[in-house]
Amino acid sequence: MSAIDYHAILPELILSGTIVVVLIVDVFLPANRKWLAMPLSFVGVVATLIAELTLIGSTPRSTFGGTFVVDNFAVLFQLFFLTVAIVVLAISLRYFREGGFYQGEYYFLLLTSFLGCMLMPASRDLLMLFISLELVSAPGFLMAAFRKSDPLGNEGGLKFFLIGVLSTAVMLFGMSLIYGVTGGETGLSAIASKLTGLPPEQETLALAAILFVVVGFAFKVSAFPFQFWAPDTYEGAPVPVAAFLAVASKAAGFAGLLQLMFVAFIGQWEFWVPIFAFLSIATMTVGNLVALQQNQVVRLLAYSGIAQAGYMLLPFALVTNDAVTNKDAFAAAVTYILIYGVMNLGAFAVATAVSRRHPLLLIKDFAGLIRTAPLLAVGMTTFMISLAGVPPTGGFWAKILIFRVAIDRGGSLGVSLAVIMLVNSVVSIYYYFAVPRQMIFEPAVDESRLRSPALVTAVVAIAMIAIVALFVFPTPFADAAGISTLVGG
Amino acid sequence: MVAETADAAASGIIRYTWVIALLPFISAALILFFGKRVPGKGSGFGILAVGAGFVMSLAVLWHFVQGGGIYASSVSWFSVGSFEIELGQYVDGLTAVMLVVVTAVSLCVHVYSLGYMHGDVRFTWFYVVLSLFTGAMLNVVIADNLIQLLVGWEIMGVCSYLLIGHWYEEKENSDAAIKAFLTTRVGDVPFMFGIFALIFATGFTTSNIHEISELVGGPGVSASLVSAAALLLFGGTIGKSAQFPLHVWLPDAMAGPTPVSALIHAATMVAAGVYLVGRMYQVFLAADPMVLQVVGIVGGITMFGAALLALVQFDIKKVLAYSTISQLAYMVILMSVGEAGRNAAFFHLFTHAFFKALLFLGAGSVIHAVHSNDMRDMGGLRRTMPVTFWTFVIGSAALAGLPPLAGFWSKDELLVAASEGHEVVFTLLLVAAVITAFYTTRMVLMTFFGELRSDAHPHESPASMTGPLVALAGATLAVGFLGAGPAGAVFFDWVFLEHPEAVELVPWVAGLSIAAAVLGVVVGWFVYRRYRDPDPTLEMGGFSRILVNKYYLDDVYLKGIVHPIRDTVSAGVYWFNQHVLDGVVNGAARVTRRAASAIGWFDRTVIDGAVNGAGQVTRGFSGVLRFIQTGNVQWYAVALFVGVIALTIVFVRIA
Amino acid sequence: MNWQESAITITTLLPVVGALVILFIPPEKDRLTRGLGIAVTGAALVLAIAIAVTFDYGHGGLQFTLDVPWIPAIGARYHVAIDGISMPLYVLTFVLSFLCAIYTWKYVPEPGRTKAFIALMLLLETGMAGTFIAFDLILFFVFWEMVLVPMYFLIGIWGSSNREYAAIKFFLYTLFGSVIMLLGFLAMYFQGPEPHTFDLVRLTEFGSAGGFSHTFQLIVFGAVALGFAVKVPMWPFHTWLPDAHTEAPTIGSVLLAGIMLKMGTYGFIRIALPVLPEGAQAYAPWIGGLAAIAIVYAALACLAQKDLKRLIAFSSVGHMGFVMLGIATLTEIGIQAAIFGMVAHGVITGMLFFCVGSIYDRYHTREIAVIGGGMGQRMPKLAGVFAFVAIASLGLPGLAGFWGEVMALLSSFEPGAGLNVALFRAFMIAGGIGTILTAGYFLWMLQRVNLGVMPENWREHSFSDILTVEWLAWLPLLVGILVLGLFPRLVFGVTDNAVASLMGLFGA
Amino acid sequence: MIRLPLILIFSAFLFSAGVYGVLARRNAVMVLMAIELMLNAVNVNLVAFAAQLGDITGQVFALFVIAVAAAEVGIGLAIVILIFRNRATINVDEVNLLKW
Amino acid sequence: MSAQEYAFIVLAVVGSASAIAVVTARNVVHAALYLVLSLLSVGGVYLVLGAEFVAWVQILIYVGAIVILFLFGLMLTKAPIGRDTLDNQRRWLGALVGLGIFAGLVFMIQDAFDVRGDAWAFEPVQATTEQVGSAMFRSYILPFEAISFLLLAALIGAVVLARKDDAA
Repeated sequence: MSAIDYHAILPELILSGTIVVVLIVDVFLPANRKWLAMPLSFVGVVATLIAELTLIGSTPRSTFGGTFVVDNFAVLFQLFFLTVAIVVLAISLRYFREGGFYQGEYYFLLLTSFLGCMLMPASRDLLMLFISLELVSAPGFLMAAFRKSDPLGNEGGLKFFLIGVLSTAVMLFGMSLIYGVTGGETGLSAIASKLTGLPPEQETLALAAILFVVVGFAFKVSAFPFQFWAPDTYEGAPVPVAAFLAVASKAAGFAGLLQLMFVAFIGQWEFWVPIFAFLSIATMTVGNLVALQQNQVVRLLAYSGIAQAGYMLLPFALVTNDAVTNKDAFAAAVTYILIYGVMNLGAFAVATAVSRRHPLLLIKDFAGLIRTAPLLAVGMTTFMISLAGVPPTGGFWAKILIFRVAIDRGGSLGVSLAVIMLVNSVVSIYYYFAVPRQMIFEPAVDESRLRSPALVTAVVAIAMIAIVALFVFPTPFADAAGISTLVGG
Repeated sequence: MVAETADAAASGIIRYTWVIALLPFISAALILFFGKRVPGKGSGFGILAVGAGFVMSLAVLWHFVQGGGIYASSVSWFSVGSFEIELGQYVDGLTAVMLVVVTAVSLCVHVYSLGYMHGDVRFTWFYVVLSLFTGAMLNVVIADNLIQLLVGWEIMGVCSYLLIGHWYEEKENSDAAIKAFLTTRVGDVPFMFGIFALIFATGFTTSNIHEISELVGGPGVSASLVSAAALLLFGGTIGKSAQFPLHVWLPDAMAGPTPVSALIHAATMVAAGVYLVGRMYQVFLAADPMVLQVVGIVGGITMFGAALLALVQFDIKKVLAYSTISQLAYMVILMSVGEAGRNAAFFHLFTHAFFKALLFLGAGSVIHAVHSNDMRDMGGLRRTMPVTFWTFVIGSAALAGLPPLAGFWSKDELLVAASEGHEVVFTLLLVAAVITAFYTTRMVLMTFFGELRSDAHPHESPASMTGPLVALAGATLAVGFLGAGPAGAVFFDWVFLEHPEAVELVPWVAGLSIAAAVLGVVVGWFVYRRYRDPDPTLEMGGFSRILVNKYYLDDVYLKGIVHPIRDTVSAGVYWFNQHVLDGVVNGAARVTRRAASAIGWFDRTVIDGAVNGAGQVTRGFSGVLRFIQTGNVQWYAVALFVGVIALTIVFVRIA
Repeated sequence: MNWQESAITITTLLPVVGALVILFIPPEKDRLTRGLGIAVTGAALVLAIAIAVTFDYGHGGLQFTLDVPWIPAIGARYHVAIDGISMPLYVLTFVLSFLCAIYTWKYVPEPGRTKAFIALMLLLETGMAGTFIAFDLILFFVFWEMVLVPMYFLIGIWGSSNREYAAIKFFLYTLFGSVIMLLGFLAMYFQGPEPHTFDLVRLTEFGSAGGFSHTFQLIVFGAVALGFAVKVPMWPFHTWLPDAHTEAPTIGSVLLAGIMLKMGTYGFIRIALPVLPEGAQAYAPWIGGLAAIAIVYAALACLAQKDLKRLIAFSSVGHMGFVMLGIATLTEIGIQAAIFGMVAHGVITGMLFFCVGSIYDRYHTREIAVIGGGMGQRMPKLAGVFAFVAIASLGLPGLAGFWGEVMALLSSFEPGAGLNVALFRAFMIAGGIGTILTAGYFLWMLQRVNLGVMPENWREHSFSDILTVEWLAWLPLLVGILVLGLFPRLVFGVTDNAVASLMGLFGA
Repeated sequence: MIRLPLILIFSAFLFSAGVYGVLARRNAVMVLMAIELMLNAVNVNLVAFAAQLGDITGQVFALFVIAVAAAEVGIGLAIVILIFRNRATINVDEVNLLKW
Repeated sequence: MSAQEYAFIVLAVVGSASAIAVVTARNVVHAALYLVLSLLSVGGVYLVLGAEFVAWVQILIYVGAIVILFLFGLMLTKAPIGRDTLDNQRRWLGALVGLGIFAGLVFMIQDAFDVRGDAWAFEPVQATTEQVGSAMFRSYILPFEAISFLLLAALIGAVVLARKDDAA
């Protein structure tokens, strides 16, 4: 047993320390100073980020008996999660200060959840994945119900919790079976090699087990038919929490899913590729069609997020036994997830700001925003355009990269998937543009200037610039995704 | 890159014939931009330009009188692929004569309008268009290629439109203008296709008239193509020269100021159609003989139809208009009988320009005096307007074909040409001559004889108007002799460089011609020596009714074509656009929304529980209701497990 | 970076830079904003003219090329260049934008917000100009889409009463088209030469050498053509156009009609024909047929219009029908005619929309029946200009509108090799009938607007004839209409070499 | 000697019973109990495999699952209690609810 | 069949029956008590399988803590009693789904592991607590630390959610 590589877990250590400090300090803070937990968390996350940055270039690092590996993939996702953490913290400050929440506990839970996110991409072991997933989810259940006095919030939390626990149970059942059929393996690559040599009579059970494991993550990324919780939960949750769930939690789910499918279960691709094709199609279609009906922005974003998850699942359905294809598919999925994160966070940031005046966040509450808060409106328009995949935005490239892999490498299945995704994208334009339409063409009930917290404004501006910049020059993200690959070296 | 196919003797002014055509364009621009700021309100530019053009035209004609050769030159205008479009001049005797005619009549009209249009609100504008028209017409005359010709041709059409609608405050006038433009355009489109056919025949290299003329007779070009081209070209003639069935615009065009009628709708533009056939005569000759038969038949129908219509008109200008149509038809018929006929037609074109311009200007003078076009409001004007009267009589005599006036000689040429082997044509011409003489007499008698039938105070027109009348009367008296056999028929020498064949006075032909004219005049005299109300021409029962209604052609066009297209078909098309085409677009949107709402309904109602279905409407209540309905998360759970089972069954079994 | 390499990039992107600068001007500095708009578009125009002047017209190929890697992940490159086909449209873009900027000096439509208005206009300018110089399909698409958004806002914010519907319809319809087009591009990319490329030059070489299978060409040409056809718009995909035009502010209509529609036809000439020649052959009769229908149909629809602007909008459908007919013949004359037709239509219809805008500005209505005629009496200059442009639009020789039409019809007398001659002659006849109908509706329109006596209710109203700023914005166009009519060489001479080398690809 | 499949079937039974409970029970606490049955099924599997393979990991895994289950129960009950409290106040606070 | 197997079967039957009782009982407190029985049976199975430490943890945590929690929860929420209020209308669907899953699992298990034969019979070996401990603190120290955060979060979060707010 080799020594622990403390550098590899340094970010997690700093984050853990921050969590403890936040928890302790909170106890001593007077009620009107509870918000100070946020700057404290902020400093901690920034410190974590710095620590994370020191890892760049010194990868891969493996520790804890190979159950924890910090490679490019992990670093990329960890950097992403930390950035998301900073953003979520930024948009939380005012929201939680003004909303009468338990602030210290919130930041504690949020950071704990992010700790789970940080662990996820580095976990190369079923047990680690399970714990990471739970560490992401459990505080999530609690945060989702954080609007204590609001039945909507409670209800969202309960649904999230129940479906979450159920899917966890299914996943664990699957993991237990895999543990059994592989002869006691929990490491991902060990599983991969064991699974390919199974006696034929055990294959059916193994495949079912794989499916069960996928369910746990499909819930997390809100894939059909495991997505029903998402809209209710997002709507009921505090807006920054919804942002967290829609971006970090979902990305964590994908980080886990990517490792499972591209490493542990890669040998069974012929089995699960059609499943992912189905999941992808069903998820994007259901998400888009139901989104058309929405009149509340967070709910709209929830369904949009479901649809987007469908797009992100598409590259999974392109996997073959060809390493180059898999690498491309992997890169496309990762790029999409990253770009999705940027644009979705931006949208939620705008929603956070608007919720100060219109807590219900109906679409019609956005009317006239171009006059009451021009920056927010322009930003929101950009994010919506980007989510729709329309140039000139990064969302366009995100889609194009998936199309490219699908058509170039996916054969006839890939082309059909691309066409379905395309049709979906076109449909999605209808509802994505509903928001800008309100903001720009409709008169506001209250035409007075809507003041947005400085941090939120900054987030919106940066995300907006990033989205447009990504359109002109998407190379960094695409490249980062390319080198982060778990497959093909 | 001036290409010259010049006679060695070509010298001096003839090289610059194009300047004649250019001058009016320049004056049009000058009048447009500076007209209002100079004395004479710009008319001076026009008169100067056309006057200079007239003098130059005479000089060019002199070149041919002296026996000079043809001169042609061109510059490249632009090219499209292999197709070279040039700007060129082709100056032969015919060109020279036409130049003289156009500039002369235009000059007269320019001068005449000083008086006639005096005080008009758009006096300057009138001169702009007049100049522009003159330029366009001259361009048609000198053009050495069909594209250039087409350009001039269409600009003339627009000018005609603008001038007919000059007094656009009256809807009738603007209606007439539109009618004129559209009707001629109906002819112009086939004309354009005819040009295409000829350009195609050259392999899309050129539209040069003379190259085409040489080409069409040759073996490289299919006869059917040439025949089609000839027929299509003739479409242009039908439109521009107001031949049946497109003649309907010309009488209405009389809504324009009278000098315009004189210039455009009598002397020049309408003759361009005939000129075109003459210019492109090689094409017609190379075509199937059937084509020229068609030309003759169209001419025949027009000649008679128009002459008869002239009988029942009371508007003096409309009488002249129908007579113009009829006279143009004369020329068209002549075109159909071969080269000799073509020559005769040109001569008639030449003389007709003068006397018809004279008649129109005279009529204008009368109208100016009595402020009415209606001959029933006139009468006895020979006493108050002597100059107008005498010049008008000279013009009328020429129209009626009385010797020794221009009309007689040219008509005689027609008859001579027709007498040789074209008996039917010959007879038709004679009958038409009788009718022509009759309605001319009717017109003169109703206008100038008897007593004034309105309370106007007529007086002789100013010198600016009578001057051109006298000049044109003089020309009418003189030009006839140019083509008169006894006088040597020098016209044909000038125009065709060589004496094509002996143009001589054939006594029996001349006799018949005189007899026909005299017959018409005498009958007219007997019928109209006293003013009769109602007019006897209206008392011929159904025949009169048909004539008064212009054979119902206008009704057919208007009610059968124009109104249905303008009102019904267009509305139908637009309905189709809005409801069918746009309906598909909107329908697609609706279907998408429906599908969405169906799935949304499914999601809310079946999945999310019945209670939540109503939740979208009242979100607040929905929240409460959903809370009570905690169980509905179990539907999510059902979906989860059913999903797992289904996926397992479907995919694990497959694997 | 020398002039050759950087010129078109600088020129094309200059307006966007200007838009960014304008965003930082305080909103109350209204005049400054407008002045800057004029200055930026003016500077861009000067550069564009400089490009036109230094262009080597004796040379049929691409010039001012800049080809650098852009998005290596998918092999997209920043490849811009200009040739004889692009040049007239490129310059026209800057001319019209400049004139629009001048017009904006006086007229910013309700609800004001000059800053945003001008910034969007500048953005639009870059998008349009970029489309004409892009030689990479992705770059082309990017510019193509870049046009969509500003125009959506121009219609949606500054439009008239039903603007929202029109804006959304415009956006979705053209977006729908462009998505299908993008599919086509991707198909070319994936089926094209190895390594896969979006580079138009390479795809053209590949395609014209028969690199794409016949079936592939049929399918992909259909997709690409659909995208372009929506933009043109070809019948029956035109229904967005009348709505968009009717609701758009004057500037929007001018740029929409003047340039944006040409992006579609340009796409046919630049991309669809050379890369997919067999597809073009197969589709040409259909395109020609739709074009012929469009000509007659649009003219008939025009006759039914009660709204002046809608009438002009429908007339665009007809005129673009002539352009498409020219393209469909697949002949050198036809394509040259098409390019000429595009330029002429840009100048003429742009000018018509200016006129209609000014008429609306004076009457505050576009209903022909409400205007009621008699404009010639009270505003002789405006009426005269309107009549002049209308007559130019109906194809009077000597003015710009004529050459495109007549050459398109001429080319359909004898279409390119392999096309059914009788069929195209039938199209030609339909086109001929269309010209008659076109004359009919324009003259009828003039009669109802310009002519007659001004109705009672307007008599007391004070009208001003053409203002100085209007003259400034219009004169270049009016002169252009005349000059293009008199010296068609200005366009034909520029396009000649480029079209000839294009036709070389067809082996014709 | 003990046959592995029997244990697995026992586990499957527990799991299925849990599923039934989750779907059929109306009371949230009862649903939580059913979930516990499912998690126990997992543990039975893990321990059985561990025993059969002579591998300790399965037992460790099971311990983790137990710990997580405990945490989940705590969270679940907290949410249930929260909901119960709000529901009890729903009737009186309906007007307040409409603020949302 | 060995003695171990007999012991197992007895325990399994008891566990299964009480599991059924848990999900069908009309009285919530009864259900909780059946759950105790079921969990105890499972603990017994662990003992049979030689997983002594896990068994004690099972009994301690589940029976000692979790069930108590449930009972508190039931009392706090004053849960009503009786099938109509405890079960919803979908219980037949639930039964169907549950049976379906069971059938499927059994089918696959007997596919993978021959139920009747002895190929998959094994002799359970006692795993010592020490073994478990060393595995946990050597290989799985990281998840162990992580789960401590999880428990902490659950604890703090649950308190926050469940506590009665004074003002809000």
